[in-house]
Amino acid sequence: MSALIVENLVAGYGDARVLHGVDLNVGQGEICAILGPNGAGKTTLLRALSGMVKARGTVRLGGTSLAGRSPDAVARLGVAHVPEGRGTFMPLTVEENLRLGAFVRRGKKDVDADLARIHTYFPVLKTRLKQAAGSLSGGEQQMLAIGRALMSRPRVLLLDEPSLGLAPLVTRELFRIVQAVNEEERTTVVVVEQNAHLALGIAQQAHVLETGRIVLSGTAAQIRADEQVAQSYLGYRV
Amino acid sequence: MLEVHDLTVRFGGITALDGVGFEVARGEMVGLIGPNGAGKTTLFNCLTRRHEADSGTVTYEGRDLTAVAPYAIARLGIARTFQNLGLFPRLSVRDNVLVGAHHRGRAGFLTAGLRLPGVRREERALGAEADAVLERLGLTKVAGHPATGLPFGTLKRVELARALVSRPRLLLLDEPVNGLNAAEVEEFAGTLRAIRDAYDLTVIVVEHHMGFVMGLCERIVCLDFGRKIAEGPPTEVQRDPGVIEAYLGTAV
Amino acid sequence: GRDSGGTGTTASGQCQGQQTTGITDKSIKLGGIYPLSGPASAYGDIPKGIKAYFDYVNAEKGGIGGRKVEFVVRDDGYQPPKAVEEARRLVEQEQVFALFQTLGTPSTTATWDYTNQRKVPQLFVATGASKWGTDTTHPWTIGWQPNYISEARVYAQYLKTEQPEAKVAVLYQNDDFGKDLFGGFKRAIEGTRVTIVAEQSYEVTDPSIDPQMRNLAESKADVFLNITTPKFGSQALAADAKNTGWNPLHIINNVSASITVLKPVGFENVQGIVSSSYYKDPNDPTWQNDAEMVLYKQKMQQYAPGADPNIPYHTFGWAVANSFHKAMEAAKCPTREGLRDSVRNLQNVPIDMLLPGVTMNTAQGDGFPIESMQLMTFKGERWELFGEVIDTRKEFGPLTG
Amino acid sequence: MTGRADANPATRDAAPATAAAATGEAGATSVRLFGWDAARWRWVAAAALLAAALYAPFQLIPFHVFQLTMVLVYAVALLGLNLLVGHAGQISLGHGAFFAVGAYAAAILMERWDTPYPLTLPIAAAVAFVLGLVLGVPAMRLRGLYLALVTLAIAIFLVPLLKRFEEVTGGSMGLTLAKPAPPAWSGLAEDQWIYFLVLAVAVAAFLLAGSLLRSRVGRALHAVRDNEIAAEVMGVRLSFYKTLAFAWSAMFAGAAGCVYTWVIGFVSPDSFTVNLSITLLAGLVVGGLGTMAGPVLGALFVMFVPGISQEINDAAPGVIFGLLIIAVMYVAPTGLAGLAGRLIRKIPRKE
Amino acid sequence: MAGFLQQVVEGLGAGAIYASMALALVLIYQFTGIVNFAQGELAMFSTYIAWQCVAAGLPFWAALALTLVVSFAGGMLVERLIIRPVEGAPELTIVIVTVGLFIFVNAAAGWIWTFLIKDFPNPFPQGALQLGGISVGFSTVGVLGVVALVMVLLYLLFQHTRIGLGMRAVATNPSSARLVGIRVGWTLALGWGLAATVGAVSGVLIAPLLFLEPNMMGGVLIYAFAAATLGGFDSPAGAVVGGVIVGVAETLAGAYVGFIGSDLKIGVPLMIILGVLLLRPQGLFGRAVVERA
Ligand SMILES: Nc1ncnc2c1ncn2[C@@H]1O[C@H](COP(=O)(O)OP(=O)(O)OP(=O)(O)O)[C@@H](O)[C@H]1O
Ligand SMILES: Nc1ncnc2c1ncn2[C@@H]1O[C@H](COP(=O)(O)OP(=O)(O)OP(=O)(O)O)[C@@H](O)[C@H]1O
Ligand SMILES: [Mg+2]
Ligand SMILES: [Mg+2]
Repeated sequence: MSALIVENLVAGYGDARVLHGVDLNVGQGEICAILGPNGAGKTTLLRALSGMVKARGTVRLGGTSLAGRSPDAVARLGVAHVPEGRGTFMPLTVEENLRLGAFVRRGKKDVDADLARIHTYFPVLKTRLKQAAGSLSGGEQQMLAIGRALMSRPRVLLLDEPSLGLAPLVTRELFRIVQAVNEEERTTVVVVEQNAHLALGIAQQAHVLETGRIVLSGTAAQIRADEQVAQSYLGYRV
Repeated sequence: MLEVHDLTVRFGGITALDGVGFEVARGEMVGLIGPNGAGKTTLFNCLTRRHEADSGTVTYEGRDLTAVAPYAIARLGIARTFQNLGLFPRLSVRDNVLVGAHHRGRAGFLTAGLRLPGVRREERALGAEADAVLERLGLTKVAGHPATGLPFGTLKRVELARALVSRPRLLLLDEPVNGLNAAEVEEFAGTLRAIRDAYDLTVIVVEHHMGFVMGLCERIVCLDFGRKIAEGPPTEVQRDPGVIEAYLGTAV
Repeated sequence: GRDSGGTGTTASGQCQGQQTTGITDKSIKLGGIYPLSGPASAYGDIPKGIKAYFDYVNAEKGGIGGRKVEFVVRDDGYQPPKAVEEARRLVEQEQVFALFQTLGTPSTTATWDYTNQRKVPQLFVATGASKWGTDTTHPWTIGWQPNYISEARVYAQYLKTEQPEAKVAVLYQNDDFGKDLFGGFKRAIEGTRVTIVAEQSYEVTDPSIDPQMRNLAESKADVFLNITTPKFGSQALAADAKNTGWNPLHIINNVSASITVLKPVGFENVQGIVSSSYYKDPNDPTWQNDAEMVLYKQKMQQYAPGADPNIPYHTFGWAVANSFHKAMEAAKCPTREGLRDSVRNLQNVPIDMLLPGVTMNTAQGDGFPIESMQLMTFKGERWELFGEVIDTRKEFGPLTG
Repeated sequence: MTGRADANPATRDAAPATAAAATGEAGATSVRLFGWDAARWRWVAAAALLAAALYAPFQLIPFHVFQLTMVLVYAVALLGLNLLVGHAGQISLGHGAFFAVGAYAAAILMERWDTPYPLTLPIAAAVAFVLGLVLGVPAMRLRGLYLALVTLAIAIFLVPLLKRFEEVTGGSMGLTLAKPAPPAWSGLAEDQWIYFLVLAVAVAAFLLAGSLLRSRVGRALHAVRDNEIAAEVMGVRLSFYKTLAFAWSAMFAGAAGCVYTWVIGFVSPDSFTVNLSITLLAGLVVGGLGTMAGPVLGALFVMFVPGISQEINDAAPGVIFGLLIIAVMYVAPTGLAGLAGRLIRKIPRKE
Repeated sequence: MAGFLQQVVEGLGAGAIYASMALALVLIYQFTGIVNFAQGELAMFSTYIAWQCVAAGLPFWAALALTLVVSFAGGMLVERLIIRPVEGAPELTIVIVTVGLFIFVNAAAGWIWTFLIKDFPNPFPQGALQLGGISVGFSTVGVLGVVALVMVLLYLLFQHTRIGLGMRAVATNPSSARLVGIRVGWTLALGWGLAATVGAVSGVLIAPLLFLEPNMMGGVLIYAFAAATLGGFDSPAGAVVGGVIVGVAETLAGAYVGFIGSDLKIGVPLMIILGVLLLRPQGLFGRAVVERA
């Protein structure tokens, strides 16, 4: 069963078109990796999915069409987006940032429990709860952004370069966490990532995006195996 | 060239840097690594006078840096890039880069307003230099584009270009290959090497991309919780148990 | 020509060579400048009364001497540069015969050099500054209402006779109006035993004058001279009423003496206060059956149906328009020069909306049409006039600059 | 004689622009025109505008010449405000105060010391500059909202201050002054003469500000506006640029105030209330922040829209004026200059 | 000494007025991140509505309740109709829209109700509390009490409710707020509605003391700005303390500093503000913004 169906998605900024008809079909509980060079439109794709940029074409979440919905409506349908640039609420405290992740949820107990869970994922954050989020280091803010997204217990998680600025140890840990969340809660994940090695390691399917078009699709294993592909598209040496 | 001695920086209850000391020689390429929140960016901020040090000294070319005004750092030949970009979004890429040459210009309000010949000459000279740097970093095509709305990777290069036009002797790069894919990282490493030779630079680079740091740097300094836990050539540092434990997780 | 916007027309015959711009056998075009927007918009009601009067005269009297009056009103927002612009618009673009009222001392000062250079009458300006009458270099500009200095003299005179040892506390608005009136008062009590023991000023932008009233109360003066515009007048009255420890004789200037100012404070709180007046207050039951007042109210209803005839600004407008009517009728030539000379040569011209006994009088060297006022005191729900109409000219001699 | 001395530098400044006007008009008939870039087009537009501005006073009735003169006065003031708000990113709600200082400086010089009017311009500008510098030092430490409110406070405080020092300022009665008389050789009427004086000042001001902004200094201001931290790291001395932007901005406003005195011939505290400061800022935002056309469009708005409002509803012109401000901001959120830019960019797309 | 204390009390009365308006300003700033120049005029308009209700024969408290409801709805409506179309535009654009709104509302009120002053019933009893030779008006006590209550309510709303958190999130980063599922539009409308309600309270408190007319709030707004600036634009407590300081300082300076006198007394709070801001640019109670490169 498909969780997320994207057909002929066209999007851009003002007059400049960035995506020229993208198709995706992500199954329920699947992890889908989006790879591609700088400026290919990966970020724009995620933004189009979460309603941050206006798009034409079909986007369906389960049975619901997301096309034309505002980002908050999409979020309330269970889509969490970790945006490029992290979207920190700078003057608010770390705890407030995390709680905002759970804004659409009711039930204080559940939320508190999830807060505790995020603390175990990213122990640094726990020591910083009352600190203004804007004063965190770059990597800490990245953890905060991911933690905030997880706080909403999303059906679909959109990750835009989640490893950006994270230490190697944390990056690996992060991918373990994503995998765990995906397995435990059957969360569907779309992840844009430059570290193709790690992304392909947890993904079921992968797509390579270039100048707004998908130029290559397949299972993660296929793409990883094909050295030719790795060379030409990912500049990635196995 | 640069001597950092016993540097300590505190924010309220948090000690971001705790008695850090190391030296950088002219022409060296030094990598600065460490877990998130270890204090790397804070160290850069101290070197560029964004933060006051609570104690310790920073000596640059024999001069006490802590006594220099923040804006005067550029004139001493120190330039940096920012971890999460520090561009001027409404300026064109070319103008962003030209701001890097600010301290090299002389035009003041009045001379600029009257557009005296000297001002024009200076503008032309700096403009030509900026164009050359843009060319070198492959940014000529986007030179007229405002800095917003360009891909992240491109913007990182714009920042580098801006730092280069300031004719630095010491270049501080904060996670320069963030968001680049493997091929692009490789390419960037090449560019950086070439630039270092061409401009005779000393470089300190913060990066979590181990392939990049280990391949490029002659020496690595590793921080953890504001303290230096290791220092040495890449091969040594990546085998250091402390570094593996705190930062790498496994040997690279 | 190098100095005119469009060429004016001139008369022939007896009035040969005199300007007839804006006037024909059938019409007169007048222009007025008021703050219709901004903080001083309250005064924007004056032209409504004027318009109602002219509409009435046009419809029922065939106009002034057979000429229908067209009255063009422009808004300056109480800003002098805007007033200059509007004056020029009226003179050069609208080609009015005369500026009939500019409101406020600053706006009038900003424009009078221009009107006098262009030789355009600037009549009955709505400000009581004394310079309209004392100045000799601007023959085309003339005021109407009693000037503030004369008004101050009336109060000084009253104190001299009633409370010759009075210790006076003064609250005044810190602008030309307040300073003119206060200055006039100070000069008028020179050489008497009336003394000023405390003075406080306020800015029109102040939210409240309570702190000033508190300071004045400390002086324990036995007379309080309230030189304010309506809103602050009410505030000062209320503050005086609230302070039971200080009960001076309260004199309020004419600008704020309207029933509409007293009523919000509560009539029980303003018993016995003293003021002076020169025209009839539409809220005052005294004039309930006065012929002019009845006519005014009826015609207001007819020609300005949206406007409340009880607003004294409308009455003021009616009275000043009536004054223009009389002055125009008295003009020897239907020209700008004729009008200029006419308003400088008014002899006991009665205006029905003015208090009985108050008439318009001007002469060469006397540029103040109205200089008589009558004292009044508040009793019950109305002002009661008392004493004689005081002709300040007679009492104090002519006012000079 | 004095008039000639004053007019000369201004006409020299205007000369290159006039030359450009000639080429612009010649080029208008040729087809090559479509190959021109935006900067070239802007020159053509500016030149055409200037040509029209030089021709206008001989065609219009004096009243309209006067209105245009006032547009130029406001344009210079807005140019100064734009330097600070649009380019350096510092909000001022108190520029009416600098305008007033310039106006009063000119008035007092003429009234007390019989200074010939051309001399009042540099002095008034200098006085405003120095005041801007003095206030710029504390202002530099404040940002955004806080700066806006402190400058607003300055504007408020000015009015009672002007009244207090009555011997010098004429108090609430203000000062009335003679307007500059046209020299006989010019053959111009008073309004035309004053118009050309103000035009010369405006052209000089725009050229000065224009080249200032296209230089290192302009870039530094923009950098401070967009990202203070990065700007400082690049060697931009924040305190210097912020303070001087304030002072220069005040200087333009002061110069505008000075020529205002020439035009109106009367200064009083009521002419320079807070209202003026707020109107200036509104005019600038409506015109377009950070653009060269913005101050001109803003000045046109400030000058003509109140009149239009009254035509529509003379019972309460404020109702219409308020709505018009809101309406413009709907249609052109980045100001009229931005709107014009968007419309112009639309044209080639259709071809 | 008693005279001095009396002056302080007098200043408190003025300060309470400024504080009440400053609260509304702080509220809208917290929730929308902009300074609303029309805040005072909206409050004035609300007060006219209350006046109209009373004039129509409604008892005071019923009129007040009705006015608060109408103001809340009106504030939301203003946001929807006037502010929404420029959402996302540069901050200054929105500020200028509020300037336009200021002019519009002021003129409209004058058009509807004329510029004549209106008498507004005082909810508090006449007279004063006598405390050792100093008299404290019941109005002053009443206004201070209500202001304190509103302050506490606002504090609780800001810091201890989900909706308050959501509102602050919207003000600091609207696009991220959307991403976490907050209905930004509604939240802003709610913020405007609440600010209009607080404004209405302040108008109703002020009107009996200053008399009701369309320009009633013009002067107050400036002082309220001063108060909010002094206290810090993001702190309700700051607004109140700032208001009181401004009121007391102004009154004392007018009374005791000879050179200043009553004409220049407005300079005093200005100097205080300038001084405070130079030492603490974020105001007395405001939180400094952390800036990281
Ligand atoms: N806010 C924006 N306004 C205008 N153009 C934009 C904007 N954001 C992105 N673009 C343009 O869209 C194109 C795709 O950008 P996008 O950010 O989606 O690329 P990406 O694949 O995510 O690149 P990166 O790896 O650098 O993040 C780029 O050419 C960029 O210039
Ligand atoms: N202004 C501040 N206030 C409070 N804490 C701060 C402030 N600036 C930095 N810190 C803290 O200091 C620590 C060091 O931060 P720094 O940015 O130097 O880390 P970093 O080594 O650059 O990490 P990263 O790799 O994630 O960028 C962090 O834990 C951060 O939360
Ligand atoms: Mg991206
Ligand atoms: Mg860092």
